[in-house]
Amino acid sequence: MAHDVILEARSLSIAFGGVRAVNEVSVSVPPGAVFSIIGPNGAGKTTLFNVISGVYAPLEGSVRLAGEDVTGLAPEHLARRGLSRTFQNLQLFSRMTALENVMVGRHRHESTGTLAELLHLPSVRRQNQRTREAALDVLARVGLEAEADRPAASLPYGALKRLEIARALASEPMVLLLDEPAAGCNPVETQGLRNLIRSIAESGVTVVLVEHDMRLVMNVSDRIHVLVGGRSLAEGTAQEIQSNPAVVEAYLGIDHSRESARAVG
Amino acid sequence: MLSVSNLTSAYGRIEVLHGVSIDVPEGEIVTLVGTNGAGKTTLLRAISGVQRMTNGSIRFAGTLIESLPSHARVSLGIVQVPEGRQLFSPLCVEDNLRLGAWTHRRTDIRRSLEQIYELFPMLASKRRMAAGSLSGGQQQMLAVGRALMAKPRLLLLDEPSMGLAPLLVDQILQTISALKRDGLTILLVEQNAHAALAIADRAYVLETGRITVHGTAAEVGSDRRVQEAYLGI
Amino acid sequence: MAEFLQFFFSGLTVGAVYALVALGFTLIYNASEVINFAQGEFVMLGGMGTVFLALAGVPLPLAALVAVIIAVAVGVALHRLAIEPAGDAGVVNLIIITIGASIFLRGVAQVVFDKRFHSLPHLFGAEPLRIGGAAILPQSLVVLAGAAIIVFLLWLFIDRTLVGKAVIATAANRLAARLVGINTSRVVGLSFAVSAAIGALAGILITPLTLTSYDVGTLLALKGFAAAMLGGIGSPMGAVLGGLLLGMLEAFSAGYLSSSYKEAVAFLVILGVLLAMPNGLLGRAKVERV
Amino acid sequence: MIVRLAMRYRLAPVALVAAIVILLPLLFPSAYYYRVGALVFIFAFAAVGLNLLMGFAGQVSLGHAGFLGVGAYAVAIGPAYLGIPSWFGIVAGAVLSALIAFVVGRPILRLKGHYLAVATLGFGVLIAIVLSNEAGWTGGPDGMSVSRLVLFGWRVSGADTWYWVAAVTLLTGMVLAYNLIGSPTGRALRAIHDSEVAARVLGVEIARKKLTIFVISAVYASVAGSYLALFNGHITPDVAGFLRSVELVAMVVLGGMGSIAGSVVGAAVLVVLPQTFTALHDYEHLALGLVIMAFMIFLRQGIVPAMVQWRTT
Amino acid sequence: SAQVKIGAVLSVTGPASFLGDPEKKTLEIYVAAINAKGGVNGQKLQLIVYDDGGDANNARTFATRLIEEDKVVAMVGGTTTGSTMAMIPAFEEAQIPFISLAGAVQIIQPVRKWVFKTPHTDTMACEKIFADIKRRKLSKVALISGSGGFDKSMQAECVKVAPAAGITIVHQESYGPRDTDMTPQLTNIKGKADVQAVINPGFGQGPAIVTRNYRQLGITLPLYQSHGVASKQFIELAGPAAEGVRLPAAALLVADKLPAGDRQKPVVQSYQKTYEEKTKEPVSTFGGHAYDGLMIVVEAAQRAKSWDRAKVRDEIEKTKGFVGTGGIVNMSPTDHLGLDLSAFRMLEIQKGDWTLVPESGS
Ligand SMILES: Nc1ncnc2c1ncn2[C@@H]1O[C@H](COP(=O)(O)OP(=O)(O)OP(=O)(O)O)[C@@H](O)[C@H]1O
Ligand SMILES: Nc1ncnc2c1ncn2[C@@H]1O[C@H](COP(=O)(O)OP(=O)(O)OP(=O)(O)O)[C@@H](O)[C@H]1O
Ligand SMILES: [Mg+2]
Ligand SMILES: [Mg+2]
Repeated sequence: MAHDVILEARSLSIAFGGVRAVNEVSVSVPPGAVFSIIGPNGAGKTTLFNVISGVYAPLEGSVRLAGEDVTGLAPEHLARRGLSRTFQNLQLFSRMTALENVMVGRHRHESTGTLAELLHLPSVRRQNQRTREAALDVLARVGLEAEADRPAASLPYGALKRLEIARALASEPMVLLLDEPAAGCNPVETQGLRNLIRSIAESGVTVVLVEHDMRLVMNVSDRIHVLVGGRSLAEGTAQEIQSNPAVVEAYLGIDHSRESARAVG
Repeated sequence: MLSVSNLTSAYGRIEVLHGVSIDVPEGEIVTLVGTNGAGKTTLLRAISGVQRMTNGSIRFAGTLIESLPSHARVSLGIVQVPEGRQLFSPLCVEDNLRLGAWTHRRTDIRRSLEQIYELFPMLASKRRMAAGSLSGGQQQMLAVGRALMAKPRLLLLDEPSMGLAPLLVDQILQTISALKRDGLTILLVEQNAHAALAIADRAYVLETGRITVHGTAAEVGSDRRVQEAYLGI
Repeated sequence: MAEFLQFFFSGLTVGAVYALVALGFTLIYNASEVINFAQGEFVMLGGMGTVFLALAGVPLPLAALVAVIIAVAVGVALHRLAIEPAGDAGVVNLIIITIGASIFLRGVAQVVFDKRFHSLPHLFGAEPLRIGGAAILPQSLVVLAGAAIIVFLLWLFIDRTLVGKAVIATAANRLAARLVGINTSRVVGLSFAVSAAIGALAGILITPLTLTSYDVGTLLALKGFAAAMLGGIGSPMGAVLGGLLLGMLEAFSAGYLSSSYKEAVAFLVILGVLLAMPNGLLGRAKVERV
Repeated sequence: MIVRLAMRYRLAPVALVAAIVILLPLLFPSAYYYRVGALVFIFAFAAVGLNLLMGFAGQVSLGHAGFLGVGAYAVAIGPAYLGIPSWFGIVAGAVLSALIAFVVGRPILRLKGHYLAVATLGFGVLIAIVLSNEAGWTGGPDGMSVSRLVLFGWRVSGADTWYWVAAVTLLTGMVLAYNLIGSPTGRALRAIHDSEVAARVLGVEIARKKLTIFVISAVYASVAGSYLALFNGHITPDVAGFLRSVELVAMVVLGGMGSIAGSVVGAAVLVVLPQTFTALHDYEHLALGLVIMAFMIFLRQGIVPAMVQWRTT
Repeated sequence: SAQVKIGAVLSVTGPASFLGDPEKKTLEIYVAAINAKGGVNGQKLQLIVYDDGGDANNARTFATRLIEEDKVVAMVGGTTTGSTMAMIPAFEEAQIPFISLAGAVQIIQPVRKWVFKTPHTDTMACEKIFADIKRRKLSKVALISGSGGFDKSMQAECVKVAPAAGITIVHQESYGPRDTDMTPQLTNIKGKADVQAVINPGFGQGPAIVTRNYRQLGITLPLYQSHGVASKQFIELAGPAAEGVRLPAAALLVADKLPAGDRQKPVVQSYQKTYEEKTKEPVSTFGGHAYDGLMIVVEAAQRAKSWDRAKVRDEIEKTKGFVGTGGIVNMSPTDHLGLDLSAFRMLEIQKGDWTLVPESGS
């Protein structure tokens, strides 16, 4: 199936207590791209993610995934259609080990007959083995293979961010939403993250990225969409966005636009 | 002002700080640099008294404080902006701020509130909203604001710029510098090492629970290993 | 009409009792999210303590005061010796501690007091007031007034004082509360002390109507818990509303439907309400951003 | 050593319990001990089921004794009024419990925390009220007698027989439980416990998973109830009462939420302790309360997890 | 050998502790007294009491324990019918004499070889009350009962024997075990024009509250309580509202008011004196049932001159003319209770005390 748009939000709106946190926002994400959404704090980026991923139902507008209307679908159903995400406010399975966290990520690829599971039939055993191996691979991809058997609760913040990515990756999504993955990473770690995001995109997964680290954003994004106060302000390539005066004023500030220009240049 | 010597700390039986010593002179900004899992957060928690330490001592303004409960340390003026914001999510923004001034309950907190709102106008417009409903960056502002409400003498900042938009990152760093000018002592943990070293007087590098490099901010910033490992140069 | 009124009075009487017990749950819950299943034992201590002190010749008002003080001491001890040492144990584990405490306190009461039922004199006499062909005891109104006063004070405390906010802050995020300088142990201790006082006071006020014995706590706690959840746990107004509603439900279904299934009716309604309003009548949903 | 083994092999705890089950009778001076043992196994079986719901999926039920009651009265009423054999009563009770759990669980599992607790409590109370009120069928509060279990012409009676029957059932129940938690569904349940929203965006259908585990735990409780009724030969509505539900929850928490072996230990503690404390006469309850508190204070994650942690670190 | 063991499983705590507590105290006092006098058949008694907390499953376990571990020769106890019924199979199988202290008639009907009981049956209480109602030339009654085992069983028995006694039950209500207000139920009864008297089977605090609410609503119909409230405590709790309430009860409650020639008088006076001195609590008929049970066993053993279980059982069955607190007991192979209606006295509460209602005939 060839689409020129894999994820599309049309005129999405949502309100809390009368205030529109997302106001008629439309985005079209081409497949295989790294598509970034930036904007000041409280612009509605996370909320937009929440609506797209089915955590909140939109007030107005629609969401299309791979050409199908998925507006208002529950997150678990969206997940089964290939949409996965990470969270700005970490949502780990803290009592499970890192490996188990990622194994849950494989859930949508596992067949679960309760009776077979209760009896631990060979099919279940084989499947467990496969899930485990796949999960270990993904952990290795984000550099956490050494922490596989540690409880998630005992990992440092930066590792948790990567664990969330691993968990989402394990579900082999078509579209992956990343909400501030670089928060809590130092510049060197951020560089690693950039490579990871690139490799994810290269493997054919569309990445939608929300991030405040402009070096990262300008570096990896194919397209950037700017939200301010719940509304779309601009969209374009890294260069276009950096030179857009409205964006510089509302979000980047002079220094950063220079700094990120350096990063790109 | 603050002097930590030979501090060890463990989660269960796993030791994560193996005898850390740092000094934070009065009126200076000291920054702590280290990778994920180095133990920066653990060290700050230990200084605040919310993390058990197994050995070592902490001296604040001349007195040993390692046996004081956390609330007593706050009363002395040691206040922390914790990792992960740690807000009182069901309470509204203003209540969060008021509780920040818990140890100064009897003073006039109206003025302090106004100062915080001036610093973060976005919070002013949300003062009646539950803290839990704020965006990530707004929560971070609130966490910083709440700490400032306590009128600290020593401010411990654990990644204060996390989740903030670039403009606000600048603003926070400027604020930190300004606070220092007002006489506040600051211990700063910040992943944005460039920026942290730029405003700090002194720096320590923490690697897997041990201090490996320390000196003035300029010295540490020009250390080859630090540049490679932390600055990405 | 007289019938209806009588059922209403009955609902009021029983509901006021439930409301008083439910109120006792709110503070401890607000400070720690723990449902204190020993709350019923505070009620018992209030009633039985007063009865036995009075039997020992202590004048009634003084006996009541001492009983409240004893209950408060027990509440503080429960916090100091059992809740606090358990430290970071989960909420369910802490609840099991309160269940253990409830068994323990009942065990102590059966040794210290006795296993018989006791009563206390009505505050304003046992002559019923007759209104529109129905009768209500003045003591029922006393219980209602008690609930009203307590709910008002609790509301003042939780909503209007910073200490009240500190209580909620402690439950919401213990670590953060410590980091802003709140002595969380004292706050939780305070909530146990006040809850114990509310419980004991309730016990003293309701004993003339309900009678008391060493083991009245269990069922009162059960009903009080149901009432508190119906109203929305943590909200003092909710506790009173839930209590009165539960009482009314029982009275009216006993009157109009079937007395042997009145509790079933009450619980069915609770189930129905919770399905429609998952946080009770006045409880607020938690906002948790992700 | 044992702990190490247990960590390496999924079913090692079952083997350990099996060994204890087999060796214990060597120390039994009388049939009374067999009875206590059988009771431990029966309650442990129910607790294992409840632990799947509480310890793994994180959904508290304060009404599980209701299912105990359904199972118990199925083997009482079935043979007495409907002419079905006792063994079929067990099956019928389990099916009925599953059905009830399925119907009730759908709406009430949407509730969270204490609200779920009060809803399940209400549900349990409802069952107890029906059992107590419908005296025509159930004999009312005084209960009714239960005819003996006959399997292939073999009359199951006597404490020692029940000891073995209950033990085998418990071991089976443990194996099934371990199987389940080691499976995708088990992982999904634990995930739900920690973060529902994260589980959902990974494709876990949380409503269905919760319902599944609620039904399974109801069946565990129902079978335990049937066994209890058949073993005692007489059953009263107490079996479905609120206090019994609390006792089941206490067994789970005491032994350790999320520890299958813990539930067995929790049941053993709460069945055996009252028996030993009878020597304290009037101080029995006082002591029981103290011990429960002490366990929870000093072994705060529950007995078995606390011991495992102590051994491994 | 040294000691013979007498077992008891009682609901010392829990909802029936109102009954179980005095039962336990009585057994302890009298076993000590018997031992002080040298025991029975040259052997001292050892009393083993377990508290079932009102739970039938516990009772069953303790029954096994008494049989297997403690090896008792006789058993006095089972406070509630539920507990008793749960224990019966164990004692029947072990062939140990078992004297229950619970109310329901189903314990001794059908007759079981090893099972006896001392309290009057609920059937008898109903009959006694009905007779009194008839004497007052009334016939239409309403029942309000608790939802406990005792209450429900008696309510069912009353319904069963009413037609034979010429009584019509026109309305029935019930209340929960710890209910604190019964005015809705009583309002409904009050609203039924044809009700001429009200009966309240139950024990514990419920009947006291029913009585208070009865007066609160200003109902003036005769109110009958059951033998379940036969303790001075009821009068204390119900207060002035208890005036005029009638109930069937054993002679024990009116020990001092019995005519001089009454055969039970010395027995009940002595029991009352002993119990009240030792416990500082008012006497209740429930403790009396335990006294009767223990003494029937002891006297049977004395007659058998042995503690052989089968011989003791046979002698218990042959008990004739035993004067107990509950009445004169005459057992037989077809009657394991041995009491007739004459064992019940109809009492009325006047001026805060029991008085005997004069009965024509008995
Ligand atoms: N559940 C909610 N209840 C009330 N207000 C909400 C809720 N969710 C979001 N909001 C409001 O919507 C606005 C947008 O929030 P959102 O989290 O989407 O911002 P953001 O762009 O992700 O910001 P940040 O960069 O700080 O993470 C904020 O003002 C926030 O307070
Ligand atoms: N609750 C815990 N239980 C066990 N180990 C823990 C716990 N919290 C942290 N650790 C471990 O302690 C070490 C130090 O962690 P800490 O959070 O202090 O690191 P950090 O330097 O702040 O890292 P980051 O930059 O990611 O925030 C890490 O190895 C971490 O895995
Ligand atoms: Mg965001
Ligand atoms: Mg950290």
